[in-house]
Amino acid sequence: MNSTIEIRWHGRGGQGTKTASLLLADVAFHTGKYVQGFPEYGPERMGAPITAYNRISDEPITIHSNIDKPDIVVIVDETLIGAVPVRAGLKGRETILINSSRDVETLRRSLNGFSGELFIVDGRRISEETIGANFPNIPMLTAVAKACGLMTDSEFVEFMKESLGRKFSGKTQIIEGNLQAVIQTLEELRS
Amino acid sequence: MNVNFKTLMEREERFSGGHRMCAGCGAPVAVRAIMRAVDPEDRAVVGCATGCLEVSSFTYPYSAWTDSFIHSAFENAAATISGVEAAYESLRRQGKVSGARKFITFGGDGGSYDIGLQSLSGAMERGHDMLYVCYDNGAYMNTGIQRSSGTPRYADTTTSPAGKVIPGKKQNRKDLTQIMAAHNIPYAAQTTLTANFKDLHEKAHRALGMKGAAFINVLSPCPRGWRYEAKNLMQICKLAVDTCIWPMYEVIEGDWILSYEPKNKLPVEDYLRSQGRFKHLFTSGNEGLVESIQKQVDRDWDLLLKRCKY
Amino acid sequence: MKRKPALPGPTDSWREITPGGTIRGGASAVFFKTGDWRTWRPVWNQEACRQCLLCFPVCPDSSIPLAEGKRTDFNFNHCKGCGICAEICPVHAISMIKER
Amino acid sequence: MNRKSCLSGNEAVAYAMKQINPDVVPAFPITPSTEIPMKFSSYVADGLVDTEFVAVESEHSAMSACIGSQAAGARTMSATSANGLALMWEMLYIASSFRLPIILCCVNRALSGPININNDHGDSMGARDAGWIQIYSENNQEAYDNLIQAVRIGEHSEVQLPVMVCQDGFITSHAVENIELLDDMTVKDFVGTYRPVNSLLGNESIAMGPYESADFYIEHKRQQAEAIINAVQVVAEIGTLYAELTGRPYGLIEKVSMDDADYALVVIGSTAGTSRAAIRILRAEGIKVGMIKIRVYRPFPEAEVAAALEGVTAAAVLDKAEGLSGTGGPLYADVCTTLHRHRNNLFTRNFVYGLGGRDVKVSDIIYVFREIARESADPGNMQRMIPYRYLGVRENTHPGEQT
Repeated sequence: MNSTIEIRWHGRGGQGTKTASLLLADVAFHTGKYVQGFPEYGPERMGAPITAYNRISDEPITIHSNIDKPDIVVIVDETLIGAVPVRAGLKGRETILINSSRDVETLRRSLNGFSGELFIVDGRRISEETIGANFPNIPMLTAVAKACGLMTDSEFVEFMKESLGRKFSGKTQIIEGNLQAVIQTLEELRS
Repeated sequence: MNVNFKTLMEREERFSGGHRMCAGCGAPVAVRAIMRAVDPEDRAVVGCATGCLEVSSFTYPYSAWTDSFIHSAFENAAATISGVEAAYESLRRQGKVSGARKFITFGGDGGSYDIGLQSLSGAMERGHDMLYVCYDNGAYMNTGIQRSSGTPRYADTTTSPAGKVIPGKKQNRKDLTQIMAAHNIPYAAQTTLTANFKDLHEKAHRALGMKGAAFINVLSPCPRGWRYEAKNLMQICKLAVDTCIWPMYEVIEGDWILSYEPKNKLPVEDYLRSQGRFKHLFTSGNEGLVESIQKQVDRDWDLLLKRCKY
Repeated sequence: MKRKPALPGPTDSWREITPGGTIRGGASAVFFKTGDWRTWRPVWNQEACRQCLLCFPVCPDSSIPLAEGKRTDFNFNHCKGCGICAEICPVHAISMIKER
Repeated sequence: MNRKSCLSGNEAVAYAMKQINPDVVPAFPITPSTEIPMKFSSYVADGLVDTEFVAVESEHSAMSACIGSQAAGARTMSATSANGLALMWEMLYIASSFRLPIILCCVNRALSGPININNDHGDSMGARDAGWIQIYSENNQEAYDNLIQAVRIGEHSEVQLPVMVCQDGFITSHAVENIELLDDMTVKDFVGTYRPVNSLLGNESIAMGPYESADFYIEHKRQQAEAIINAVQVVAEIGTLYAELTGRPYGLIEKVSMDDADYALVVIGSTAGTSRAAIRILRAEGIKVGMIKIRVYRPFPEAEVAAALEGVTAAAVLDKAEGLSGTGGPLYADVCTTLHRHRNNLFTRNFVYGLGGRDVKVSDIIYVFREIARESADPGNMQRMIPYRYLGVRENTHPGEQT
């Protein structure tokens, strides 16, 4: 069963966290994996904290329950640290991906000295620069897909071009903007 | 009775913060204004139909209501509170309960125009001493913006989507306020949020002061469902009134009285362009829809003017 | 501010929580914080403010407290940063800034 | 040709509805089933189906409109959950007594009070006596497959009964998973065209919904009972046909690792998937555990359950509904009746679990297996009547863990 990657997303209603987890399932599905993408639901209000989950595996996934020992935690809104137990179930070997413009030390401190791998993506800046709005889900999706090693960078860009084309057919401006967000995120992650 | 604006604002808050309505929702603004019309010395018992307001204002163990509150189901807010009012009548008669109570129950447009219409009609016809307030946000917002009979024509909702063949909701909006007036209840009125809240306050206070059944319909914009920027709440209400899409009037003991006539009546287009749910009306292939809305609004407005003996 | 009563919590056993889900004591929601929903934050310019109180009733979250008939700073426990007050203030004494 | 995809339970069911292309869909929104009429109404708005979509003003009217429509010879479908199903309750009985094969997607959600939007089986279990065939789905693939089969089952001449296809609200309805979809023509041919026994619009006028004195009422109920008994055979037949078409076998129940099982779990819905993982872990430890997943709950597959439980030492019956009989959940009652009638005195324990969306983990299922193994080992317990228990409820306060 260890071939399964379990991911937990933390965001707020209206930020596209649920959409990002469903997009990740789509990406993994297209690489031939078995996938699950599901939100933890309560009456979701714009701004209220929400949690979403993914399981990605080489074998069929039958488990239908929330994930409490994730391999990867994605924090789409850093103001959730302290408000919601984002580190629950982590033992320090896992990976945390956080949408933030702050530096590694400050973030590790705010995460009570989390010792695992910490990837920082300035999703707000990237999305504002590329699609002109603070909608960090495409940069975060890109970072998680990379962390899961689903595809090479170029394969992922190609896949996103095709999937964005399907989703926003005819709206080239949105497609170009989001594609630019993907490319910029990949570049910043490499450095 | 015109208590001035500032003294009114100092009344003890009867609908607290800490509820979970979306940021910028119109409904809690309407609810605060209605509850502010309950005189300080009176105690209220509040009912609510299932919906955004209910699930957000009473999530265990947090209630945003300072007064007693009861929610039971979706289709029966009026029936539930009529039971509370009946108990009060009986227990007061037997001397087991004393002191005045105001019975107020809230419902969204879904809970009032559609699933709750039968129990609302029943409670109004039986003449229970209560005020029913519909916070009309134009669709089933709590379940994710599905069309109700209160949804404006051609509006894009998730069960009347603007599709390639059908441009949003096909039917005209049901006029619940006139249906309630036709119950010949002592008081029925239509209002919304205005800068000084004078219209809404006076209507709520008048309704609460009258014996018997009263109904007020309050347009309560929903930023999420109507797709406008939350900060523009009051501007959206103003546009609704100045385009005569949402006329403000009251029916007191059968007398129709217009509350507001815009100095210069704006075209409906100003209202429609302010919201994403009408965006498709301005795309090619849908020409003529705005015009048909304008015609309908003008016809309804003229009818109302006649009824108000203008 | 009312003293926080002992409200049932998500770790209480089934014997401790109130029967039927009935809650006593009126508006307990004051003790639930919704302030962290903000992505924008209102800033009240006390000097520019003319205390006309037009902002008071438009707040969906009852987050503009009054004291002796005068408005005071926002209650950031509940304010969700919707910006309605800033939009209607006749003297622009309220501005919106990005939450930190 | 079949197509692999990645859909949520609601999307899969809406897609199946599009392929079935029913004549009328009356629907009212209620979380978590709303996405089905939402998705379906976009098919209607884009002219992709011939369906007349009726956005009724309540679920009571949704089922009333379904009855009117099906009685007029139209293939009719709807979707609802929890309180919506409860508001239909009066009309469910009437639909089945009229022998109208209406197809209802029930996305299971807790019944109020208190009001809660998450999953449990209290709604469909509450309607278990309404005379509807009830088929439960473990995941989105089964929800899709069950819905397509339900049309054939309900409309079968020996049955002529409405069918409720259930899936777990949010857990499968809102979770995206891998799925294999049939092409439109295959579904169209499988369900065929609806040939109503009677129709209000037929050449010959008919009358439905009589008042019946004592002279006839009980005879009609006996007739209705015959239909639900026939359904046991018909569901199995349609399952075999569907297996030939898709390679996915469907029966009344599904047995997992039951051949040599000492300890068995009897379970319905998405938790069966979580239980498969628990079974793999315990089997690796050499403990002979297995599972009986009830796919068809009404009619209750008594013979299959009795046969499956032969030779088992102890069984845990998981109820995701609290029947409030004071003696255990509804599934437990049916299992005990079956065991009694087949004179099988094996040790049983009933766990009420997962109410109102309380999460159920692999570790919880492992705990259940170890619990019945431990308790059935003590001969004293074999005779003693052990009350039903709750799984995963806070028995005592944990002040420390105040989050």
